[in-house]
Amino acid sequence: METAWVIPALPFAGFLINGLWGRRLPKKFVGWIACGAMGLAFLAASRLLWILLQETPTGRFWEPVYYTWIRAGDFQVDVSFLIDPLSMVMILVVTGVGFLIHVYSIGYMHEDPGYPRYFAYLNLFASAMLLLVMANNLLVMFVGWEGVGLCSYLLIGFWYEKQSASDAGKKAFIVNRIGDFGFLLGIFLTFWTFGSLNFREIFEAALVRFPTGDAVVVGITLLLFVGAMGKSAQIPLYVWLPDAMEGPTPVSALIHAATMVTAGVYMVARCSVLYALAPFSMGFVAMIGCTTAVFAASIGLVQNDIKRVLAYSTVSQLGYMFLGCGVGAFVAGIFHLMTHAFFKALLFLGAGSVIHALSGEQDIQRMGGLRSKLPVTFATFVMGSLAIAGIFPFAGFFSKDEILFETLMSGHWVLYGLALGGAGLTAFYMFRLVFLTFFGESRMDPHAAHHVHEAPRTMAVPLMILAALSLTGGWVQIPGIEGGRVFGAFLDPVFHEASQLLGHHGGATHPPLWLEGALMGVSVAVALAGIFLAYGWYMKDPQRPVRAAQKFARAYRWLFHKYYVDEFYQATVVNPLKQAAESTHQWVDRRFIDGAVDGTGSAFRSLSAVVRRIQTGLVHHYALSVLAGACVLLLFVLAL
Amino acid sequence: MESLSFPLLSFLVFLPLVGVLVLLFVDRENEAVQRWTALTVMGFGFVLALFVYGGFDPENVGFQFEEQYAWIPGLGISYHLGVDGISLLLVMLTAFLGPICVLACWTDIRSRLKEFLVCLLLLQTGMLGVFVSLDLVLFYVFWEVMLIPMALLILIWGHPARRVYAAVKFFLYTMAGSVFMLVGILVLYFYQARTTGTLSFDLTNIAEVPLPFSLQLWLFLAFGVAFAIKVPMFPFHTWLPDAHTEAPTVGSVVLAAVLLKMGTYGFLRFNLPLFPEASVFFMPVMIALALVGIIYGAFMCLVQKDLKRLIAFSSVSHLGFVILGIFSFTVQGVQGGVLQMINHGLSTGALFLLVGMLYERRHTRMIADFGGLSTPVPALTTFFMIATLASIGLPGLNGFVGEFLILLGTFHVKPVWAVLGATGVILAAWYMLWMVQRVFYGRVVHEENRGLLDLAPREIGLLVPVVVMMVWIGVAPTTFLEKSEPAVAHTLRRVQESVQTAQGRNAPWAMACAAWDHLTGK
Amino acid sequence: MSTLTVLYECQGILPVLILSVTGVVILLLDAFSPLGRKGQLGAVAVTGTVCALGTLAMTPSGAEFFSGMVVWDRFSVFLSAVLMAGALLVFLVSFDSLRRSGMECGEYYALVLFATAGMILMVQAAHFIMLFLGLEIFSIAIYILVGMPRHEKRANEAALKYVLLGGFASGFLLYGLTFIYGATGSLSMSIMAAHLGKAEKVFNSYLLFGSALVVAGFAFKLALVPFHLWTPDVYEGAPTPITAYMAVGVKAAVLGALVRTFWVALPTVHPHWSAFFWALAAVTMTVGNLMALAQDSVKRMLAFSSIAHAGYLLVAVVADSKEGLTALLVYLLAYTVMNVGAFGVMVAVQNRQESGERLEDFRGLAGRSPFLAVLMALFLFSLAGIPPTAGFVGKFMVFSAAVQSGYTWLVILAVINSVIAAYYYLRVVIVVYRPAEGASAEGPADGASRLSAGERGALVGAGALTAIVGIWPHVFWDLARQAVHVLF
Amino acid sequence: MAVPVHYYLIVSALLFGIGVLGVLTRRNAIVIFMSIELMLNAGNLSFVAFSKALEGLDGQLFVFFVMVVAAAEVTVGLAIIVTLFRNWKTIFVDEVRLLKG
Repeated sequence: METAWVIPALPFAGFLINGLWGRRLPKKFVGWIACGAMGLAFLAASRLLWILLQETPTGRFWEPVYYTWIRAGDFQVDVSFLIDPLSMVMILVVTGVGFLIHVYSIGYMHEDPGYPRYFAYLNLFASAMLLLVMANNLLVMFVGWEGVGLCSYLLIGFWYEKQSASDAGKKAFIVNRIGDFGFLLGIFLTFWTFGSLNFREIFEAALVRFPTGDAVVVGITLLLFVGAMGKSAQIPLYVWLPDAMEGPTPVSALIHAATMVTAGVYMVARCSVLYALAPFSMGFVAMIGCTTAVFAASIGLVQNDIKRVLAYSTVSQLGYMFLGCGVGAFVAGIFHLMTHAFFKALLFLGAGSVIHALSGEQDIQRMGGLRSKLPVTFATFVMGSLAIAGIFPFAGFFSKDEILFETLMSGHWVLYGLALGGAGLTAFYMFRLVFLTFFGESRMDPHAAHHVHEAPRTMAVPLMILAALSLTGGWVQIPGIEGGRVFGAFLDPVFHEASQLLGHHGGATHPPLWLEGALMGVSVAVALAGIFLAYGWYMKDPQRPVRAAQKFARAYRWLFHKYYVDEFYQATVVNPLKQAAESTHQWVDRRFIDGAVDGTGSAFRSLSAVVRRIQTGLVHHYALSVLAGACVLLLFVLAL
Repeated sequence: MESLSFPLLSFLVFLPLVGVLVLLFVDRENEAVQRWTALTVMGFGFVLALFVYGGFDPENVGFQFEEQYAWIPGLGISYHLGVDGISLLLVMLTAFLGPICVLACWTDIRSRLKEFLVCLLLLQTGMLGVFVSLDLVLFYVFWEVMLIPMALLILIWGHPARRVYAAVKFFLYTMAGSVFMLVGILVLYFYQARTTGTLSFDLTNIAEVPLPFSLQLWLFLAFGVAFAIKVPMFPFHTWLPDAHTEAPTVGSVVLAAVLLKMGTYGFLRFNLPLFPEASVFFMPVMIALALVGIIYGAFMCLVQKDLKRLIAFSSVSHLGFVILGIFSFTVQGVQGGVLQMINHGLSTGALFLLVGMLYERRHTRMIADFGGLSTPVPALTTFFMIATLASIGLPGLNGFVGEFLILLGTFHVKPVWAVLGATGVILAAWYMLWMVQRVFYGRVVHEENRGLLDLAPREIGLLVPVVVMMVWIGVAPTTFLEKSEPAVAHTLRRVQESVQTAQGRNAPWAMACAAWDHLTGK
Repeated sequence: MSTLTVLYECQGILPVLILSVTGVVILLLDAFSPLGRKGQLGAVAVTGTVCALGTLAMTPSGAEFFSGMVVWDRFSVFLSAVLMAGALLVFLVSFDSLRRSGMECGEYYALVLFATAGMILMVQAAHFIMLFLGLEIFSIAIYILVGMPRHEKRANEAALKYVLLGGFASGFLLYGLTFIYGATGSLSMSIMAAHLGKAEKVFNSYLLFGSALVVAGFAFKLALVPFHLWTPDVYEGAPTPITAYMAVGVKAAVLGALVRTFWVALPTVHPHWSAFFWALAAVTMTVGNLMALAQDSVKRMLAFSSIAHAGYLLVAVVADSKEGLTALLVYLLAYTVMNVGAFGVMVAVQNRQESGERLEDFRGLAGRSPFLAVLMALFLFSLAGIPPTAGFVGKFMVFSAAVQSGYTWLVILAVINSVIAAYYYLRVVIVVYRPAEGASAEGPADGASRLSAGERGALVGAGALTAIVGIWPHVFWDLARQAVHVLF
Repeated sequence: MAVPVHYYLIVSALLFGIGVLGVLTRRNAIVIFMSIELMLNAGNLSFVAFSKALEGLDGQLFVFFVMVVAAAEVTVGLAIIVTLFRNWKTIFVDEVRLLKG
């Protein structure tokens, strides 16, 4: 247990080796180091899981402390980790999915000149994410938080020749920074209220000192949630995620689908006690989650870039996770996080192999009929789509359904309705993607078409593994049957205090079985309806979407341009700031201050020019001045 | 405080002068000998500084390595040196950057190398002297001595375009400020002489004399003007961009890394302990100016076309943070301020070194002339990236620790100040990354950039120690924080006590008490 | 009076005697030595001055000689030392410039010696007759020296202006003395002081009227503002070494006399005057600095800067305390050294190029001779009052004395003035260190070798003194303190 | 019956005034010199007056020195005027204004 530091250290070592000597090592070796680091980290994580499972459920947490990081006055922060079921789940997801994506990247990035630099950044990301997840106090988490922000900046802007890539990287970092600004303020407020940043100490002090709904706790939770909104791309601060697709696809899979974006959900789950103490924040989180889900899903309907569709679907699914946490079902939120990591990574990698096959083509309108050419990719992609749509045996069904169920049970009727609609939209746009990409006649330009090839083995195997996980991932949490909630049981001790505060004691009292069954039926029906609708629109009558686009032209344009949110931000925030900077520079710095400074200089100069004229050179005048001086003296004397 | 038989501090301060004397006898032609003498002198100075660092005992709050000899006994002026928690780190920074600066100008300076090195060594003496002198007049002498070499550096080796204007502006601006400080010193000296009868410019004696509130206000302003110009704080900052842009690489490194710290050091060494009530009285004003400095500096960076001017304005923003920390009157805030002084020295010093290297290759400072440099010069890009990340305060590097502590301390006093200060963090990310993007990323547009050669081993050897220090402070800041903690806590306790005792004394005091109650009430 | 008492009496005016005798000897030698070999006359003058300086080493008895005419106390020793040091530096500086401008004649050295003797007499004067005599001796000597280069139109004009206005001012001074004599009944300072001490306010209107006119006379000689108009023209017209000598020597002598008259002779009067001196100092500093800003000839700029320094000296007089007068003496010493140094560098530059007065002539000096450039920078920064130099120590002491006596606002004005002064001194340094456009920055580095022995001696001596007074001022401070002790 | 002192003083004041006016108004250098002599002699007169009033000899002693000084000054002054005339061809003071500004 003491050697927990190995887990983040391994990828960091990988980063150092590849970073410093990457260019001098043979390509194959670089790949092995990176994947080896992740693999070993995964093994270490599973060994840790095995030790954790030996412990009694309530005793399953360790807090190894390594050294004091900052000490100033009574403020003290130590570098220490917290290993408990919640962080265990996250570590396994990060290292597991991370390892698969590393293996996949070997194939995908093979020809890229920046190969070692890519793997160095990927390993650095993994270690930063692990640091975030395993942190025992808010500040170490913040270090990981900004570390992953940096890696996403480096990786989005990996192909730095592309202007759009470096712009997207900069945008991602700055929007994240805005979120971190809120997170930082949250940290300050936490410290000055509880005197410490350690999770356990904060929660114990909070339970004792604050009644539910206390203003300070609401403040802290909202500020922390601002950080989560920035990192997990929720409503106001989601704009950076779609642009983040400029980075290589495995990066989008790892960072912008499976791990980094879920950091916000993990943080909310980790601070479940605080959120439970602040019902207003819980409501706020749920509301933001739900609106983001529906909002992003609606944009996803009309996007034509394969990765953009998946990006908006990620934003939407994250909305669902926050909805889960917001209604108090932290277990459901984390469960959906895990399953989403599996099938979204699968979908992105599938998209990656499609792009790889079509040598860079990303627009689905110029694809079609790839079913026969890329059988493995097609099969795994469909399984992923079924999972995300929430069709019965797949993981998505169990996790999304539990969130919907918990939302209904906690009395949020409206949110349940919206979420259900969102699920339908999800099914629709996913299968629109599937049909346009894999079915129908191929719209590919002939040049790209003839050398389409199936993904090589290093890319296909991870796809298959992920497909298997998407299928079986949900079976750890089967509602209704006895002992079905394996995953729930594992996580319950972490959210014990939170669920007690929220009144319902962790799903122990089962609502009548028929209600649960009925709700499951409803959600599957909605999903199937979405699929058939998509089938109807894109398979049977390909012209129908074009007609619909003309009929609802305005609505289509708004959706296609992402409700003009980017332009709105540009107009209301970015440009005015630049303009203000330019004018202050001209006016305040140049004219006002510099003017004043140079002004005094030239004032003295002109004054001296005036005074200089007294020096006429005539003796008379000099004698006169001597006399004048003497007279002044005499007057002075008389005045005495 | 044991006074060593071996006058370590005097050696440390006057070693560069020995270097100057040696240089005078080296004939003008063989520049190699001149460079090596300067390097060895600076290197040896750093070793001496390490001795001081090693022998320094943080627990003992008073001044250490003290040396006191009569200089002008008639007027009570003594040659009194000493170092304590606050000045130790700054002395180390100056000594650390000495050899690096000499190395940096190895190939850069062509004409009149001997005078250049003499100016650099004189500057080093002046700076070290300022940080270790405990006698007001001695402090003033070192403060002014450092003015001439810096002005000459800008004047003779600066960029031909506006170097005269920049040198004159720098010289007069700083002198105008420090001249008011001289009047302040004299008034303080004679008030102390009248009340206690003893004639002494010694800091320790003067600190014991409680000053009336009105006198404290005037003296705070007199000293404050000199330090505010040096920091530079908002309205007095216009000399900085000109001085930085026109100075030669090494000049701007020294100017940014050490000279600016004299202002903040002055506030911490003189204004807080000597005029506590006035400091608390002026707290809102100083905090407001600091915040304006932070945001205004960041705004200016957004529109700069010249790389060096951009970094210069970023210094205005960073030092606004330091002032924010110092005037938060919380241990965290002041500790953060002290550490941020060192961090800014390292990160901005590194940035200026790198810009100097770029200038050596391309002979231009305009951002538009660069573009896509990441392909021809990857090593330079990585170092530049690290320095940028350190300066925008990425956790894990040094910038974050300082800024975090400052904002933490300020939040305790008044959250809205911390919120405004924290916006500086966002703006910093914006203008720095935008600059990095325009310079390093994108396609190579100008033909000249394609053939640039990457960093030479000398240059890498120059930058590695700075990066190592950045990571060390980022990962393990306590090694440095605990050195200055007792001294900072002691100063703040003194301020608190004298504010407490003063509360009953005179009427116009109500405002300051309100500020203080608010402070301690939370 | 037996020869013994005469010998005893002469002990009081030994330096004056030595200087005058040297002067006469030089005149005689000049008459007999052929044209070519005038060089040693300078050497004789230098040796004479050095011997006179030597005599100062004997501790002064503080007694009055020649029945109260002359007093030989520490105060006069200090000031004589300053005067002779100034004269010595001027001699060393003027060796080459005389040869270059063809004024190679004995009278020059003799007149400077006589002028110095006159100044020492004035400083020693314990009797107003002696004061007036000393004043006239050195004034007339300097009238001639200013007009020495007969064929130069500017020198003639300068000499004319100086003679006319000098005489005019002496008239005022004399007229003032008559009234003081009338009011106090005697011309000997000690008797006057005794008389004023016990007599109640008799004839005080005469006394004040007389002292006003005396102040006017002194103000003219010190070139304080309303009376300063002659200074720039005369300084510019005169040959540079003489300008240096005038700027330095006259101030020291007249200030010595002023201090004696107002602290020894009329103790009750001078408190009334501090308000007026306050105004005079303020106006002198400000106008002096402002005028200097607009000059493009370095010589004229230094003339105005010497007016400004007169203002700073007056601040010390305003301080009206023991510390004030000590500061005055130290400042005089510092001012003498750095001013003659600055003019010395100008002379050295003039010897190298055909003209050395305009700012342009100094362009790129650092390239041609870095040694001169460094010295010029040292002297100018010292004049500006930047620390570790004598100028700073002088200013610091003057300002601290003024603040001690409560004239904080005057100090603030003085401090702002020194910032303005820093600008035009810096302007010269900038020109010196800016490479001349076109000319290669790396000119022939001649170092000190091409400077003649005299020049090198003077400049290095002045530079060393500037640095020494700057770094170890305590020695000079003690001397000045004891000197002033005598007056109180 | 001795003439009261202030009569002499008035005469010397008048003399002094005339001397000053002469210096201010006249353009010829030599005439200015004469006016300066006038001022000095006014001083002498008042010295003698005071010396008689106070029965002290100091004043009269001073007069001799003043005369000597005046003489010396005149000789030097005239020498300078001669050299000036040789170069400038004029001794009118208002034409001699090469040095100014």
